[in-house]
Amino acid sequence: MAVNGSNAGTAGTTRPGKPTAKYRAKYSAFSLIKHGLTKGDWPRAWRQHELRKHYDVVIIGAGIHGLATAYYLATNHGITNVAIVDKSYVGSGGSGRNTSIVRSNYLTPEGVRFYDRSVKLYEDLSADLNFNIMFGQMGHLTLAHNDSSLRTMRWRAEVNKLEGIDSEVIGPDDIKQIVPYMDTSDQTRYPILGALFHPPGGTVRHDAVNWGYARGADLRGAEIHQQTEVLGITTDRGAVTGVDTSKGHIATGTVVNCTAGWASLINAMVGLKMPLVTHPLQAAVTEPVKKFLNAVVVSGSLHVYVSQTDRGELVFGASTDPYASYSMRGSLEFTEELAGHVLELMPSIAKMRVLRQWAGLCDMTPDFSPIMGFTPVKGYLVDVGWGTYGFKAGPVSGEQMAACIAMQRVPELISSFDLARFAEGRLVGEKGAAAVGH
Amino acid sequence: MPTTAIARSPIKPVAPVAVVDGWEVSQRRSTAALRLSDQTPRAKVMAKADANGAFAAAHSTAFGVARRIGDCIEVGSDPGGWLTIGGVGQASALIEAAADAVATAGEFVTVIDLTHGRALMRLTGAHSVGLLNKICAIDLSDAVTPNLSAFRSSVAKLVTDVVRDDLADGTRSYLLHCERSSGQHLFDCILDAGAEFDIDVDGWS
Amino acid sequence: MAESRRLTPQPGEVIDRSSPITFRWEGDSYQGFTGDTIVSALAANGVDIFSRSFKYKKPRGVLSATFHDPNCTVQVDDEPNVRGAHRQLQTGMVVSPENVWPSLKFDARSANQVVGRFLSAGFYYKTFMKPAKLWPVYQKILGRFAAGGITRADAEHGYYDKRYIHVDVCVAGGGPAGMAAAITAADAGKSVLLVEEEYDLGGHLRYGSADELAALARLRAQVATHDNIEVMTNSVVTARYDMNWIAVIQRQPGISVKGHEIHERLCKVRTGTLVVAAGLIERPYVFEGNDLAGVMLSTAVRRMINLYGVLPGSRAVVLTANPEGDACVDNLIRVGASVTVVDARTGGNVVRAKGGKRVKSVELADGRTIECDLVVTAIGWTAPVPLLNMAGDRPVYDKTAARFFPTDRVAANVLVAGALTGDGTTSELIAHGAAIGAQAAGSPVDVTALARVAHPEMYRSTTHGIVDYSEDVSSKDMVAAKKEGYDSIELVKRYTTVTMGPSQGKLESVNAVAIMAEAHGVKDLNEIGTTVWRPPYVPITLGALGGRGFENTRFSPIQPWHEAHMARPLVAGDWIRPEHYGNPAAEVTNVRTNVGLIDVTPLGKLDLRGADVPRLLNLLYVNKWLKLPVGGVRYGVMCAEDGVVMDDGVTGRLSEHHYMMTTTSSGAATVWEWVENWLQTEHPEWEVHCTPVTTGYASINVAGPRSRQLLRRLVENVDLSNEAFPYMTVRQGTVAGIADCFMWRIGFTGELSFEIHVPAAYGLHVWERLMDSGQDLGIGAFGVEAQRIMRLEKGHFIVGQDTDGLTVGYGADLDWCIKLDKDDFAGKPELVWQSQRSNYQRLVALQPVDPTVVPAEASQLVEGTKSIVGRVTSSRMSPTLNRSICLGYVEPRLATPGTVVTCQLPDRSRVQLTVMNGLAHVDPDGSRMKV
Amino acid sequence: MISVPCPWCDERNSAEFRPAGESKKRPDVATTTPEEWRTYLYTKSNLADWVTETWYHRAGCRRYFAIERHTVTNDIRTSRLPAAQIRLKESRG
Repeated sequence: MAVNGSNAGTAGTTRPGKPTAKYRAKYSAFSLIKHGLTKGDWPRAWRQHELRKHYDVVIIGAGIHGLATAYYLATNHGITNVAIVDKSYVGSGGSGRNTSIVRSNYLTPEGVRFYDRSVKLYEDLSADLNFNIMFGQMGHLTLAHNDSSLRTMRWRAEVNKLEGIDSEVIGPDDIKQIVPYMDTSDQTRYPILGALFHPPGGTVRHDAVNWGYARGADLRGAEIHQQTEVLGITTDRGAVTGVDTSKGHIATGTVVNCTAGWASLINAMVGLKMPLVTHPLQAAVTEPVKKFLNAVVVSGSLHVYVSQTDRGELVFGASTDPYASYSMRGSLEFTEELAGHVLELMPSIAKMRVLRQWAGLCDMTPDFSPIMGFTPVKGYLVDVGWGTYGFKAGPVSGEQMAACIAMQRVPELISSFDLARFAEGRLVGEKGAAAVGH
Repeated sequence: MPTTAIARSPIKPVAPVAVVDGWEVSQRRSTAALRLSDQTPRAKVMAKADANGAFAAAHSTAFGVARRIGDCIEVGSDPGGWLTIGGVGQASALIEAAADAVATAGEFVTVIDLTHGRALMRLTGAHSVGLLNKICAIDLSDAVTPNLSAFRSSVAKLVTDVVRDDLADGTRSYLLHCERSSGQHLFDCILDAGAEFDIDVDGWS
Repeated sequence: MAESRRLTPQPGEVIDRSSPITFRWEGDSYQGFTGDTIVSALAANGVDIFSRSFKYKKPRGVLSATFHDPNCTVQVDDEPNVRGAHRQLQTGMVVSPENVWPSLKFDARSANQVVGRFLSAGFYYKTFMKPAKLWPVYQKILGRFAAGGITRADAEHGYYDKRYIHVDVCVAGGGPAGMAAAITAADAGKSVLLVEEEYDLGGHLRYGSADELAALARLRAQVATHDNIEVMTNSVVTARYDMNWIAVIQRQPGISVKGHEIHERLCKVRTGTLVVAAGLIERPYVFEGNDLAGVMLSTAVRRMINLYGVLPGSRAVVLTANPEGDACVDNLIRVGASVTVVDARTGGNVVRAKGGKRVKSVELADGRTIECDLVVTAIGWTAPVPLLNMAGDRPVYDKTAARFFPTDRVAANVLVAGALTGDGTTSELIAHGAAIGAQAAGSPVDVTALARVAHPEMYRSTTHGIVDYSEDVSSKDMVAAKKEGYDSIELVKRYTTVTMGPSQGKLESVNAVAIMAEAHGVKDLNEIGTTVWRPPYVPITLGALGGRGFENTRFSPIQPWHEAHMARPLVAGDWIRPEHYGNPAAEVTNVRTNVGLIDVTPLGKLDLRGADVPRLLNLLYVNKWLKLPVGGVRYGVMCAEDGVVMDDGVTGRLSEHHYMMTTTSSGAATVWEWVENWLQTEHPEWEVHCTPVTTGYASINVAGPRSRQLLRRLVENVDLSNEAFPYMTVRQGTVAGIADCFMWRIGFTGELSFEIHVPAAYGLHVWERLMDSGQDLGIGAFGVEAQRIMRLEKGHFIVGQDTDGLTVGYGADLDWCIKLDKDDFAGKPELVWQSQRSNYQRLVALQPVDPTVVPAEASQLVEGTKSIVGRVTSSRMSPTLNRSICLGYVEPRLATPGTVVTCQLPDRSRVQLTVMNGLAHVDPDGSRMKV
Repeated sequence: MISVPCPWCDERNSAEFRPAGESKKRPDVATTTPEEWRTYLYTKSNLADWVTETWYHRAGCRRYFAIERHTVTNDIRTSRLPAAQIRLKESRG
């Protein structure tokens, strides 16, 4: 294992060239005005580097998980001799394609604690990163259209309360108060019986989070290598020795797989198979209209979730496509189903237009929980199995994976997400009431 | 309260209503160019056997096609499944008829009466194609689905058996056939899709 | 109101001057003609400004005069974001500008123009970070700047529907090439769908010369003669998906349904070949002031003059780099405008335009400044390649022709015709389209490629200007973003939002790429690449995408009776069931004392026939089935391969090789597929035929001490005595005159009960006869709620409520049922291993110490402040025991009868529950049901 | 909407089917180990390549069958009966 205290200590100084004063330019209203007046250029948010021969840690995937891992390796553990490699640009995968919903109202105590930590990190992230991620905690509604989903909502609410999370089951009238456009009458095909209301839930600007972490990691010495594709991982006697990339070989003792939908392809490079299936998740955005929706609305039964951005667009997501695929081309049937269901909830917006649809890749696990930590291959760690909830877990995953790498043991917060649980039949309880729930 | 047994279709009959052959049916007569009528009272008997076995060989009706036998129509509705649609009250007769074939087949064959388990309706008129194109993704051109072709697919998001059974005068006509409790839903969806073509409900005859 | 700008009748104009239309704009009444667009009618009335820009709130006028004109988006009645330069005028339209506050003429927020230099792209990422608690306030202010129109909570949904189309050839684009392609394909006998975005076929010929108009007339005539060509105008091919699945949006198809005009119709086309003949889109030029009202594209000017007879300006400066620009000059001169020609081909250029609400002068590269009210640019074209992009192509830039061209990477079943592939005269375009049409029809033809005529590369002048009009993104913003490291086209797109707006990059994309190339100092645009175009090509209403609702609704044959007796409807998936008839508790008591009827028709039923049925049952259920006698009925539980409880129900043996399996209502479809899965993929050699007959029978449960007494009055040829027809057996007979009924004695309610299955068409008849005959016995109907209470009193779990996605067999107290000594059954290995563990929660009966407290279902069982040790899964007040009763899960160490556990209620108060012995609260030994 | 070739019904829209995932052989329950069984239950190859999958024609002939589909292009190159049925056919000649 390449990373140890001493190594980490020196890692920060091994990198060429200290950040320049200009490079450190801090973002603020003042600096905005200054640049406005002087018409000076802003420094690069993150820099370009020549790929070096050795890094203590190589993180595959410059999405929120990979970038956050690098950021916390540097800030929490002083490990800065780190490369984040990506076959495309920063945030080109799921991190830039998700619907950027943040919440912690999960079903199991371990899930709730984990995602609550993420929400807490998100709450301070703009200040920590000196980059406004626009976290709007407008509140999150998960609708129930039948007894069993209402029961599940209460189950989540009760577990949430015991974990100190603000969640409550509310009735149709309260829902109408929060979302006046919602048809809460009993005249619909699937009347709304109630909802799980989660005030701390909301949305962020996903690109801002990616860029903020990228800038923060870069500022602290980690190197971001875009357009650098991993072609193979070299091992010796069951331990990682390096990574072959499209820009050359890197020697390293620690590789972290943060590639979400593509995780199985990276796993295969070290001969590992995991309970992962890659499904496209479709999303869409409408033309902007004046703000009318002031909460994130989710309906598991109708397989839809929707929120409105500050720009006035409605952002939609649905359940994943029914068959495994690495295609991000988008499919029509998804938008049809989605629109139909959205209009069942809010019939009056039929004349709004869908502007764009796209797909992201989700690495689904059988128990709707991630796979995090060490693997049978020494020095090869995974932060995968993120399915449809990877973005909201980005900060806490980065923090915990960084701790896992630096401490060489699995932090308690992610201990139930180990790979061995499947072979040992210890699936995580989120499967207990699995439904769409973004 | 009538004590004589009345059989009812899942599709509410439009007035005037009468009991014919023990079934409550609509007596409405429509001459509209595009008509939909409830045919649920007709007998429906399913025979099942190995798709490639002796019974199949003895039956000339292949999967995906229909054949007129007297006033009955035999449909190759499943691989190894043959649905016969006959007149009202003919079910037991059809089962007996099949029984002989079963006996001679010398293989595992079963026959089951589905009369009560299915809703059946007939859509007739030149615009039936345009109507079905709004709720069914199957290509209804002569090249793909000629007269007396049969398929099962999704119609108005409901799994439905469709048999093209044009009238003697060549008028386009389809028999549509689904699980009983969804009959009213399918009937309503067809009427909704047909409104554009001034569809009308025709009674039982 | 300003003076009229309507010209004398023009050749090829599409307006009907004999048919005036009155409409409203900003509260005032205006008049236009049939065939006018909203914008052409307003322009004819002297209106210059139709919107305010997104960020700086600058006044905006006509740019392209097409659907994708970013400056002409308006609100029409309750419809937001209507494309005013495309939507035809209709009588009584109430049109208002969007994105203005308080008014179009004066927008308070236009102060942003002054502070603009501080609002560089992405400025919001750089501030408002602290204090965090103030962000919501900032966020509200930013929200004020949201573009777009307004929606209303009470707006009409309107009428939308869909249609499937199967054709041999689908042609996207009804210009000369597209029309020619359709004609030759149709000549070859192919079925053709010809889709045109404008209201008429013709493309650029429509506003062309006399020769072009003549050619158009000939093409239209030929199209009309083919009845195997379906023409859709005001329609767009919005996307191409895998395997040539094509989405076509038909706007206002002019079809009336039940008094509603269809607003939009989504057509889903499966086509053999897709011919893309989308033509070219004129590209704006980037220079200071290029977004002033009065700065237009040459095609916009020609459209205004030739299609609508509107004079866009009287003192024009035309920057032209191509013949289309020259044609625009001719058009302007023809209608009496004074024109200054600036020829880019001989070095002429525009540096900046100046003006306020409208352009007043323009500064040229040669130093001249010319007073004018119209600046026209004709500096090149954008190839609309999205459909090709969706078909796998990555178009390549050609420096000589100064635009992108398709490559052979495009899918084999997609062909490209016309100007997308090169330049040509009208006849050359027609010839090319014809050849491609023949190719689409499968005829082997040599296609003569169109030439690529040299065109100056013109993207940005020496000044900075707007690149994305709908997003207010300037070339300066993009250069700054690049310097900040957002240096790939995808990053700069996301950072500045260039091309992300309602015009979807149709006008801006190539300029954006060129600006990036310039910023990177590269000459070849290919080094920058293009952004990936995503569907749809034009925005589609949610209504059209949603179409008509087809949510299935299933009813039992007895539904008319339920409705007549005020049953409260319960939505149970597809089914609508009676939840109760007013008083569920009374319904329970009536069943326990007299006799009740419940309609259980939705209960899943599978007819199983064949010699191997017992082996199938033995494989599906955790218990044993090989010895079930004819006439016997047995309860069974199914587990999935992971050992998780999947479904339960009773199965009876009607005759030697004939069984009837019942499943839960919600599980019916799943179990059927599960059965077929085993038969088809594991044991095809077995002799079993499985037929779902759920709704072939109306199922009526007759329950209560007097049920036998009632049935004796209606059942023929079956001895109903306990000896002849004991508990857990099945008999076939005649009920109320209906033969072929079967009935079994089971006890879900815990009372003596007979479940009668009647041929469905007679369901209502039998139900009514039972009700009729039972009056003196105190018969009453009971609903799902009463049934739930009674089964809870009996401690029967409900799969999915008292079990969840992780409840493995033994956890649900199924020890008595699971037979591990069977060779094989679904999920056996997991159950074997579970039987060797003890660390799983147990299903137990619970009773609140305070009998008046009914804990909400899903209340958690806790120890200390937060440690969860179980939960309540079912909970009701028992009318029979007159106390609250529950089922729930507890940690194994707490499962011992008599243990008292703590339950936290939703209001956070806590109550004590006692763990009971066995699951049944009422009549544990089942004596009541076995009489 | 991709089009799926059903061995019985020919090309149909994918919405008519229920994809049942990668085809797998069920281990012998008499001899299986937790590792083997749970690999059967949970582990997937999840290749970006040609994979053999089981599909069920829910809205059509209600038959299970196997296809080879490419998970990047979604192209489908073969469609056949389930392995067990093919074995049975062969055994019966």
